[in-house]
Amino acid sequence: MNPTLYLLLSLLLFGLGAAGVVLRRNTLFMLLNLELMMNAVGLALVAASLAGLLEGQLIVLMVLAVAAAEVAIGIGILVSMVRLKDSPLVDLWNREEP
Amino acid sequence: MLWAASLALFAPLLGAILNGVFGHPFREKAHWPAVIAVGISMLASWWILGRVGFEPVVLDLYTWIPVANFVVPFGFYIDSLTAVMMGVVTTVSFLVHVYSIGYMHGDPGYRRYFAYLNLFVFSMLLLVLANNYALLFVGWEAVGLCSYLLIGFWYEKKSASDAGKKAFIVNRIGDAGFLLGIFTLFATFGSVRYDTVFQMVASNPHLYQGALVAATLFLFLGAVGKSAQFPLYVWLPDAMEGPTPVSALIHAATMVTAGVYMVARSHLLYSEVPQVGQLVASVGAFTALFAATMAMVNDDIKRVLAYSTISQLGYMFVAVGLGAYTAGIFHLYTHAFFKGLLFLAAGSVMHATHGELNMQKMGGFFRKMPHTAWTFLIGALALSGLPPLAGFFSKDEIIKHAYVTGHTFIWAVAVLTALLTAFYMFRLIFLVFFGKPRDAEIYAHLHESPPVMTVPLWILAAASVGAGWVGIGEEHSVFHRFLETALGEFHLVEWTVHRPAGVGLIALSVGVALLGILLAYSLYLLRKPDPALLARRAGFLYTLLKRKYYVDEIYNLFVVGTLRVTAKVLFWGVDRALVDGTVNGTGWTLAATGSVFRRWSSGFLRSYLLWILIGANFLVWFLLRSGGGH
Amino acid sequence: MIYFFWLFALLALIGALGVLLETHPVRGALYLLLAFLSIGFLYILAGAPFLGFVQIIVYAGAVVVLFLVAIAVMSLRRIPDDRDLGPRGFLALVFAGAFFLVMLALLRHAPVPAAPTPTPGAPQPLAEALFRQYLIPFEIVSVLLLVAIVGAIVLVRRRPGP
Amino acid sequence: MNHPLLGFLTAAGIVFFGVLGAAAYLVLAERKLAGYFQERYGPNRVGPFGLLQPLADLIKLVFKEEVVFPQSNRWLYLLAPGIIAVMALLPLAVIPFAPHFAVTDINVALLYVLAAASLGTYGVLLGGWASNNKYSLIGGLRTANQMISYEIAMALALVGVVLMAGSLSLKDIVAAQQHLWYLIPQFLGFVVFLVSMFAETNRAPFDLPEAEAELVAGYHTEYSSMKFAMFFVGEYIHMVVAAALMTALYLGGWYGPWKPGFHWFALKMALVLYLMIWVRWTYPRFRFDQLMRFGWKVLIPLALVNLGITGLVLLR
Repeated sequence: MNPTLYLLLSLLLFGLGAAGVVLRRNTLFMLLNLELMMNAVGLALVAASLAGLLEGQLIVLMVLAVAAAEVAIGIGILVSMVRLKDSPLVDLWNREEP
Repeated sequence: MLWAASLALFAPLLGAILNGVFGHPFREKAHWPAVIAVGISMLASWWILGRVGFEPVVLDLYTWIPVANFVVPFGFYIDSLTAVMMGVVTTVSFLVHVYSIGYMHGDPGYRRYFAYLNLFVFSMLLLVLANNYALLFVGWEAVGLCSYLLIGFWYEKKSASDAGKKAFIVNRIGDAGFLLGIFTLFATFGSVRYDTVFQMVASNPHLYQGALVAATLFLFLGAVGKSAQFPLYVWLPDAMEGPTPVSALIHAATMVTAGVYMVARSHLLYSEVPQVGQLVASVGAFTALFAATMAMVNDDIKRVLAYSTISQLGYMFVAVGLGAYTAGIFHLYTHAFFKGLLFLAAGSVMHATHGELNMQKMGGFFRKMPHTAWTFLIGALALSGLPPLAGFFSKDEIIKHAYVTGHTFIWAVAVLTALLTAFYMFRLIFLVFFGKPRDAEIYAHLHESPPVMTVPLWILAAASVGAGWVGIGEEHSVFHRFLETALGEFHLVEWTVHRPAGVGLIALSVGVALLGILLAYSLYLLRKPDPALLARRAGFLYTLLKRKYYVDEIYNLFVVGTLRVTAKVLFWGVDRALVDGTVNGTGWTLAATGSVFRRWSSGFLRSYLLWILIGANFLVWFLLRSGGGH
Repeated sequence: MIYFFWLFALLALIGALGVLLETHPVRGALYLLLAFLSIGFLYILAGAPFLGFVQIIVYAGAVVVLFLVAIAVMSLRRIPDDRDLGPRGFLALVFAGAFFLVMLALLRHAPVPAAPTPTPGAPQPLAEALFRQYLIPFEIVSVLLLVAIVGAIVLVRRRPGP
Repeated sequence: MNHPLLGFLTAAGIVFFGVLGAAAYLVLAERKLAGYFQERYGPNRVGPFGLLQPLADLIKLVFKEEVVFPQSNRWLYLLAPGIIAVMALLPLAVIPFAPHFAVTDINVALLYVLAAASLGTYGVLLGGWASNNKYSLIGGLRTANQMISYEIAMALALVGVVLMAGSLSLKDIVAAQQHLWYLIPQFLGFVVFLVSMFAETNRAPFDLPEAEAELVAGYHTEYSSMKFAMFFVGEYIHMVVAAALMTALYLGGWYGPWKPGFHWFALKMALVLYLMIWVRWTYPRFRFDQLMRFGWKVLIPLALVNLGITGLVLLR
């Protein structure tokens, strides 16, 4: 139950999440991965609390709240994107080469 | 004393404001506030004339510019010189004001005219009363401004507005020199106040030799500009575009004499550097002769008078140049009266002929305009320097002084100019007043000017006769002893040669004058050697004089030309290439670097994310490298 | 007890990979749900039951539901090749891996000591800290949430007119 | 090693089967009561007074024909009813039925309950989506919306109770109600909790999602036989658990005037169940927008007010 195990897992999750965000073209999956990354951070903080830093859990609460807010806005953006361009693909929003 | 001076100074200012700003109610009656203001000023000046004592009265009203050590007070410096100048300025102004009521009657700009005139009197008094060079300069500029406004009074006329501009610009050139003079004075003496400067110069004269030369030269440059000496005289003949009373007041009696007054006021500086005095005198002499020659062939009455003013100013500069400051001022004093008279008389002639100035079209005016004719004759006689009249005493004294101090060449030029002066004055008289009227139509309409114009003429005529008597007896005359307090008690310039001045000298100058008159008589009245014939034979010489030595053309070619060329060079070379170059250059380089980076931010959203990830990597890597967690 | 950790860790990884690779939106969301639940349980295992259940309630119970609702409302379909395996994708993988390795190195360099006494599970000490030392961040987060809500509403409000 | 586990399993077994039996008979009770409300008899043909009716229903449902149709995701289609049933059962683990009898007790019991409630939404959502039918999808979405909104109200009401009891564990809460049931001080909270319970269990005024008239049968339109049974039973189990929760939180659990014990607990649960059935057959159904507006603009503010009052008045 030592924290390094937790840290390892959270690193792995974070790496996967980060790769996912950049790899996927569909905004929805980017948001999903993003959430995953936020959780990975939470996990790392819990590992820290395991190592004695009680505030770790507190900060996880904060991260959680922020992530929730972020999802709300993310979904909002997703909705407007789909509403405007009928497809959640991010590349539609690239600035065309002048 | 303070009350009188400030009253004299600020009354015209008040008049100017009343007429200028609140003048609407006075429309036709604009002359009342103006004339009253100048009248008060004149009375105050006479009062001061009577009360001025031995010691100069220095009064500081308030400090105008208190900047660090450059402290410029607004104050008066009243001594006999100031008193004389104020007396001359206010008296002539008063008479011109009265004259103008008639002359300018019915002119749409009536109110504006009197406002400017009052403003001019205020500025001239300020110039004369100032107790430091900076305030003097303010008056100097204000006077220049008023002359510009009055020359270009009928601004609809293009020639008038051009003349105004020309006068202002040429004056500015002189003023620039004047300013440099003030700077050098301030640099060396640390103050611009007369009393401190004179005090320091008096205490150890040889200490500031170099600076003094520079300062006096620059100040003289200012004087040349203002008093229309050679090379900066070109604006005065054109200044005749303005109304005649203006020419009479400004371009005969007051403004042009400012230069002479300034030199006289700084006589202490000039007497320390005799070689500069030599230069002043020679410039004065040359201008006198030069202007006289041009006056001989000119057909416009006012232009002839203008050249004659330049020539008389030349005389004054000869006097002050050679250290005879009192003689200079004396000639200034007398000249103001008879030249003012001549101009006003010419104005009256113009008034009668409805603006016709060409002498060739006139003739035989004597019978129709007796007053104007007689006063004109008296003025001409005074100017030519015949014994009983004022001109003789002042001009003769200058000639004698030149001879006494051994400047024979200047003396010779002065005598020759006296001859020419007499000649062109009587040429004018014979052409205008005697002989047969050449233009019937003008002659028919001739009528004598109204008394409001002729009365001042007669007063001035009396003055030009009587003014001279004050100065009989040179050194110990009333006038000289009076001015001694201001100009004399510092040591007079010691010239090496001191030749006795016999009676012969006086006889010579009178003879020369009579010769001039005789020549004019024979040439223009009896037409023995017909002037036209003479002109043709003179050929080149005549056309040269006629075209005023092509001086304007030369200026145009050199001064204006060079300015235009340099402007072009500056425009193309500096502005286009350098300035625009750098600006566009930076713009271009920015755009170039911008485009490089633009490719990097391709607008491809997900590449941004990638870069964030890469950034994170480096961040952590850096953290690791820098000793990791502690 | 320990093998519970490996179980949930494995489940979490499966969930993460699922989200990474899955193209069907709903299935992706469910993988995420799996990951969230397993992380929740991991929290409980790590002696923070309060946190674990809050995680379950908030993430599993609300966030994923929101995703599912969004997917359903917008009827998002599966986009077959939405994975970008071009140069950028490859670079992403490389750098994700690099990040992982670098962090590992950092970890080895500064190991995290195991705590002598495992923190008690009860929420009391947590609440104590939250409302005393960390009151201000708590308030700020609440404001943040308010702003986010308003923002979301404004963002998706159907503007009248074109 | 086996001792604690064994005890845990036996308790769990008792509770599970007890609740299943209760749910079954609750169905019968509802139909009987519905009849009496409408002045008619309920089912009384099967067995004495219709007591065997649940058994009959069970047999019927089990042997019903399995309708197969193209659904979007076979797995999810099967999983959905299971989720609902399981999530409904989970809270039973922490409810203290009798003084010393509870399956288990964790100090964050209430959170555990909330977690179970929030996960319940998935059953409905996935069920609606997986049955690949527009109506069921809309039904599913609406239910999800409804459950999430009322979950907030419920949680806030619970906070009031937690504030009073000072602990999240149900055992402590019940213990704290020895002298004073929380019904009295937390009456406002109780009302909010009661209403949100109706919403959570999709019953009575809040049963819009499977409203016959509009959405045919809501999310479980496409389900038949056993799967439908799961949904149906799930709902009733959820009702029983809700009642149990209410008694534990607000009615002082197993405390009673004379001998505190399970019988008090059972009596109170029965009362609450009767109330729920009674409400179902008297009040008309909410329209969806009224439902949402009521949830957000009335219930949640009320819960907050209750929270305020508890904080200010009661805790001084």
